[in-house]
Amino acid sequence: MSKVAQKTKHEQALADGRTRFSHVESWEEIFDPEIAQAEYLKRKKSQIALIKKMDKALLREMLYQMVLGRIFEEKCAEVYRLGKIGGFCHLYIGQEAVAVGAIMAIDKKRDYVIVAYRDHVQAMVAGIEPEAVMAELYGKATGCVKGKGGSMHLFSKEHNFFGGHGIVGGQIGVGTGMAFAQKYQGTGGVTLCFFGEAAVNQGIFHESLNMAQLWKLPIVYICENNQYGMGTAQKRAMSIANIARKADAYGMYGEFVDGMDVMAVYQATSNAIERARKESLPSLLEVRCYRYMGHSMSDPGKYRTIEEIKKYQQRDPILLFKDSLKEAKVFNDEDFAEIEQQARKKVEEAVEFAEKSPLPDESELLTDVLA
Amino acid sequence: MSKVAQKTKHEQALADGRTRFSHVESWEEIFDPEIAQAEYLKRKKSQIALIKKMDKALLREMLYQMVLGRIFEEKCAEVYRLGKIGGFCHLYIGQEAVAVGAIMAIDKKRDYVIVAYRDHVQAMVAGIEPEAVMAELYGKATGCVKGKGGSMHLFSKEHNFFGGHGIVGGQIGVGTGMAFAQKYQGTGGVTLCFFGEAAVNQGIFHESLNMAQLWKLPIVYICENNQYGMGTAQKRAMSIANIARKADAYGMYGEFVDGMDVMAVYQATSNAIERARKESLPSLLEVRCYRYMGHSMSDPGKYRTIEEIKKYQQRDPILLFKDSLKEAKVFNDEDFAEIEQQARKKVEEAVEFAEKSPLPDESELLTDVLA
Amino acid sequence: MAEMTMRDALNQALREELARDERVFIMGEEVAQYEGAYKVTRGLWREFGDKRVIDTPISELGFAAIGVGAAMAGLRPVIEFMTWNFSILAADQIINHAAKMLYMSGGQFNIPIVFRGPNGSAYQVSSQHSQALEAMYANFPGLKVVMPSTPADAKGLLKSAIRDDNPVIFLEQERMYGMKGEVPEDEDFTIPLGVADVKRQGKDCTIVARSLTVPLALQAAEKIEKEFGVSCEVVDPRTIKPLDIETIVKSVKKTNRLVIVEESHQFCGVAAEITAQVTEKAFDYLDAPIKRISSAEAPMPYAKNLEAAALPDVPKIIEAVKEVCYL
Amino acid sequence: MAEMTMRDALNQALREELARDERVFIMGEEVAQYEGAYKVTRGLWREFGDKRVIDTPISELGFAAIGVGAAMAGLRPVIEFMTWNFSILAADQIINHAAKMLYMSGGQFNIPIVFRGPNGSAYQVSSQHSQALEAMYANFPGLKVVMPSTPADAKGLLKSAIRDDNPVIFLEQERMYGMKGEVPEDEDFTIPLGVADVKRQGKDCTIVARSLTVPLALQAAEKIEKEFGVSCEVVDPRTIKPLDIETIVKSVKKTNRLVIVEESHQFCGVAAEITAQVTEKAFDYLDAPIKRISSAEAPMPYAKNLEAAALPDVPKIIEAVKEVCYL
Ligand SMILES: Cc1ncc(C[n+]2csc(CCOP(=O)(O)OP(=O)(O)O)c2C)c(N)n1
Ligand SMILES: Cc1ncc(C[n+]2csc(CCOP(=O)(O)OP(=O)(O)O)c2C)c(N)n1
Ligand SMILES: [Mg+2]
Ligand SMILES: [Mg+2]
Repeated sequence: MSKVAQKTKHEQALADGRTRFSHVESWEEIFDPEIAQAEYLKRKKSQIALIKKMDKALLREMLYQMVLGRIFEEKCAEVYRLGKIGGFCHLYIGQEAVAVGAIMAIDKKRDYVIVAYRDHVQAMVAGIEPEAVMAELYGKATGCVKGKGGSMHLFSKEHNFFGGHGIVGGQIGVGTGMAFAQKYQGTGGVTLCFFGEAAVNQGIFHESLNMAQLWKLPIVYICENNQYGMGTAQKRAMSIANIARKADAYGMYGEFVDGMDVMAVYQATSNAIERARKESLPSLLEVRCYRYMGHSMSDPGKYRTIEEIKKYQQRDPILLFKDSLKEAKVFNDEDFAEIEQQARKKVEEAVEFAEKSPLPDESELLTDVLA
Repeated sequence: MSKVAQKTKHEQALADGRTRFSHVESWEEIFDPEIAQAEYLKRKKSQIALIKKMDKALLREMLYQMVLGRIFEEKCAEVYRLGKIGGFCHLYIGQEAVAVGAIMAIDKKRDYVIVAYRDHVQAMVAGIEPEAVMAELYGKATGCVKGKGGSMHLFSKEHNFFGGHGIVGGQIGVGTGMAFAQKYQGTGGVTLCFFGEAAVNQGIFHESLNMAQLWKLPIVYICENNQYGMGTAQKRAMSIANIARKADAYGMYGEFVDGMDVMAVYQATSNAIERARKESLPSLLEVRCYRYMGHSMSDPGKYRTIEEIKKYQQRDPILLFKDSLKEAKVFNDEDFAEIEQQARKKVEEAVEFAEKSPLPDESELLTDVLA
Repeated sequence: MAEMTMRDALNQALREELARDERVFIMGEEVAQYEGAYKVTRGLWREFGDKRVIDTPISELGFAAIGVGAAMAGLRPVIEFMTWNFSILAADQIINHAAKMLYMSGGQFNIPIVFRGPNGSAYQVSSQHSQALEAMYANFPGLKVVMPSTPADAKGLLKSAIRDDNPVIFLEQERMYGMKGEVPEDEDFTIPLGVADVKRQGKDCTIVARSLTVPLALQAAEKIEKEFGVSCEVVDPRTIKPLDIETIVKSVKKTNRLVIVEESHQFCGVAAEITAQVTEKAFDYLDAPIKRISSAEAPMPYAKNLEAAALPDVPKIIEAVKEVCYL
Repeated sequence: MAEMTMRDALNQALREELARDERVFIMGEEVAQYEGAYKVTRGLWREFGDKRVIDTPISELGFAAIGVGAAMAGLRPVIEFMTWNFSILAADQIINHAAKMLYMSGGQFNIPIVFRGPNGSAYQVSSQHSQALEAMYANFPGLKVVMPSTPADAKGLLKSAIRDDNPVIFLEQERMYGMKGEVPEDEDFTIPLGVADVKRQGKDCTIVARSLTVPLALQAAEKIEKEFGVSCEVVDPRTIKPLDIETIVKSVKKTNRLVIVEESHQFCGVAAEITAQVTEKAFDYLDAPIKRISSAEAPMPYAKNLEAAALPDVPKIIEAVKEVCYL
């Protein structure tokens, strides 16, 4: 196949706005130097079209949350190396468009969010203060779960944030139960349930999607396909390339989404939420993205090359979004600087708060075991 | 849709020899009186075509095994009611074409079979003597597993019969491991792995099929879709109707097979075995059938009507096969009587053997716990 | 009071709690239209409908998870396992999720859920259908474990379990579903979790039994009294966790002898735990080593005679009492 | 002999057994190309290739089942769980399938399989990643359970486990992977399953410890000897099941006092079982109640100070010894 043909195929997928099943078997092809630039421009064009329909304050908040997430996570890496954070620490850098695009689409009063262990950014976008997140990572009494959960187990009942779960795939079933409750109670609420592409191979994915479709539950399954489960590339663990296609085995709506494009994620999630809210129907979104850092802080990342990472960074979701916003004349460089400044300040405050906070009292060891 | 249109659709499916994904959402439609007879004739026609290509001895063995299975199971029901058999006892009556069509297609020297708890007929077709099966059901020392397993746990290493398993879905994973070993050892062997349609909703189905396709394991997954899992009709438990379609979620070959037609099962299994043996590729066969008896001996079967059962009995696999054999002039009524006589005698011998056999010695309680 | 089977007592508890609290629902395999594999949910689907009484696919892990998620979101699920053997498929949701959620969320998300169904042996259902799992679940903090032995206890304890704000492992026994007893019909009748019941007063030897072994212990106690003039006290903890060790210790301090009977496997079992706690708390009161009777160290065999040999029975209990009484 | 870490000792055992027996293969998440999440399988994929060292999808139940099926068909799988916490998803295959297969097939299909990986706490990995599961698995007949505490034991026991014809639960400890010790390099070096090891001779008090608590018990014993002149014997059962109770009882008959230290939860734990067996077999030799030190009755907290408080440590052991010695 000629490169031109490939390009057309991908263009076609983009032109559809979404591809029900992706036509790209892998993203490799779009990094072909001849294609990459054109692809980036296309993406930007489609972003700009959407941006023009949106409220400026919301756009600012989206960008702010993405930048905040990025800076927060960079700080995590820094203080982790100083021994301030213990245990496993899974960073989200590179994937910000997914959490922000998806969670900004919900109705925070009645919709629920549940995620895996790579949860700092989702927690903050859902509304948990960066201070409470950082204090949790420090294992302090002022953390959002009193220092008991740590990085992998952030929760906030107040913000309808249902955690922070460490068993790969476990939250797919729990999230399905949350949507079950929303339907049962008639709240009109919807659940966003996040998981990685490697979690799709767990049995609970299969059991949950079947029941969600069978019982028509208001849930949006968001598979963040960052293409690796620890050191295992998707193709070494899954017998097909396009996860959205698995929706078909349940008669469920499935969609492939570009996870480097915050507007695409926002739009696809909004549509899926509407489907859930109005028709009480579940959806499976495969959101293709990439993590820049190791799986966790202890991962040297030998299973991929720096070149590969760099390629993806050329499509960086923050970079792309900024370019689009600028071209759409919504924000200028000064605005960007201000937003970054604001985020940096917030992160500094979070660290200071965490540093100054006390450790949990030892009596806490035996509280919260039973209600 | 007019009945004629439906008829054409189903005819088309039949004309294909097999339907990759079934065009019939349910079998209900073929029981429309106007369609049933025509459908039966079609089926017979296709059977006859296949019969003509087959060895007469093999055809006789197929019919004998089906009749033996039927009579054996009827006897089980009888002696169960007398309290001779304890625990759960799941009968196979109505499904004989599946076990016989599939297991007669294997190479008994190197191929493996693994099944669930509804296992008497598969065990016998695989080669375990009816005496050893009946003695096992009686809980006697001469049973094929020394009285330790009972109805649900028949095994025979000698006959490559890997059991007899009571956890719904468990044997799907174990069978996948058997095929893994066959490939590892390079035996050229293939595993037939049987399970019910309700087992498809277990997570292990999903995990196993993914790995089987990923690693190209020589296995034939035979889903015996008898349309009920205990009292639950498939449509109340599964969000789609056509199970063969689920193969697509793994990039696996999937096929819908008429399980009332022993020749269709034989042919589809033979093809799948060839695919496994030559290309080391797995297949998923959805074999649609029907059980005439309750789920187990304790099931009053209130979840369906006698009319429904009767409808299926009009397509009885033994009846159909006999009709075809007769029409193909392979056997006549006398032959049938002789075969039935032979089977009856065998079953009587099995009961006598079981009755006369001793209980296991009490010391057996603590043997076979560890090797 | 009315005489009824344990099955009906459980059914009544479920019906009353469904009627009392809209947040309660029942979910499991065959619980609705089939009315339960063992008919514990008889009539409930007809009375409460599809919303409250729900048949599931055979997806133990998945529907246990749905229960956990629904509990986080404010409902009070009752999840039936057709038998507890199948719960092992769902153990990750019970142990890693339900039991830890309150703790790891820093006290924010409690999980008011009941997992219930028959536990232990039935009649010749063989290795994969006969396990007693109380020890496995009792090992994990964050779970309560309940095992009733009479219809009245079954009703009162199940109602308490459903009203409890924690995950409760509620272990019934198939062989006991048909056993009859007097049951209070008062809708407010509950039995608190964590309180043992002295099922028979005695002074010479304590027998701690639970679930199916309680009637066996009572029969054994009668025979021992008649034959040897030895008076046995039968203590039924009813709740394995939290364990009412005080009542057991009190009894042992009186009788100075202890036999523990259980249907589960012995190694790391509940009898081991009770033995350990009693030796810690009443070491100086014991006049003989504590004796445990458990099921055989083997998977459950199918053959009737082997199955009987595997399980505790009245003669084995009598032997044990004789042994600790040095008779 | 060579000095090496426990990680390297395990790695050597695996390498030797892979080389020795073509039927042995290793399967699990990240065991091949990544060389193991904790590098226990370092170098093995490069040496033995795709066929023998196999990366799996995250499908614990599924690949455990593949192990069981492969074992039935004549292979000798070593299945790594990245941590034992995740094994709970596979518990059905371990408990309902591997453990029962030989029995329910009437002795025809034994399952020569090793399930291995790190068990218990690591460093602040919180509730869902810190469980010690020996008690859960030891409850079920048909399984062997092994817990090494030194590099030499780790190597010798793992080799025996791989050569054993039964399913073996092999529990390592992440905090111990870096601990060093002398290890025989002889390829025929094995340590039989079911034989305890007296890690320190003593006469006043027996401490039974396993895995991570063995080094803690040894440290405590040194301090106690120095500070109080009390001589502790440290017994490491090494194999939890079958349990070498004779060696423990022999020690208790000498010292008349027993402290058991474990990292797992206490209720229905291994310490409870040892307590029960010792009181059954050496009741008259005990001069004080047996004392158990286990981890706190709570899921594992994240915060460093809480995690430390939850776990057994040297001061807690010293306290316990003082208590049973009435110091
Ligand atoms: C049941 C279970 N198995 C294994 C692990 C170890 N583990 C943690 S994260 C991970 C990879 C998950 O990858 P993916 O689902 O793609 O999410 P990502 O980390 O890429 O966000 C693994 C194997 C676990 N936590 N839980
Ligand atoms: C894990 C598990 N859950 C539930 C059961 C109880 N049970 C036994 S058979 C069965 C129905 C299975 O139906 P299907 O797979 O369609 O097979 P069929 O009985 O129709 O042959 C159920 C629910 C079980 N044995 N194992
Ligand atoms: Mg991933
Ligand atoms: Mg069925």
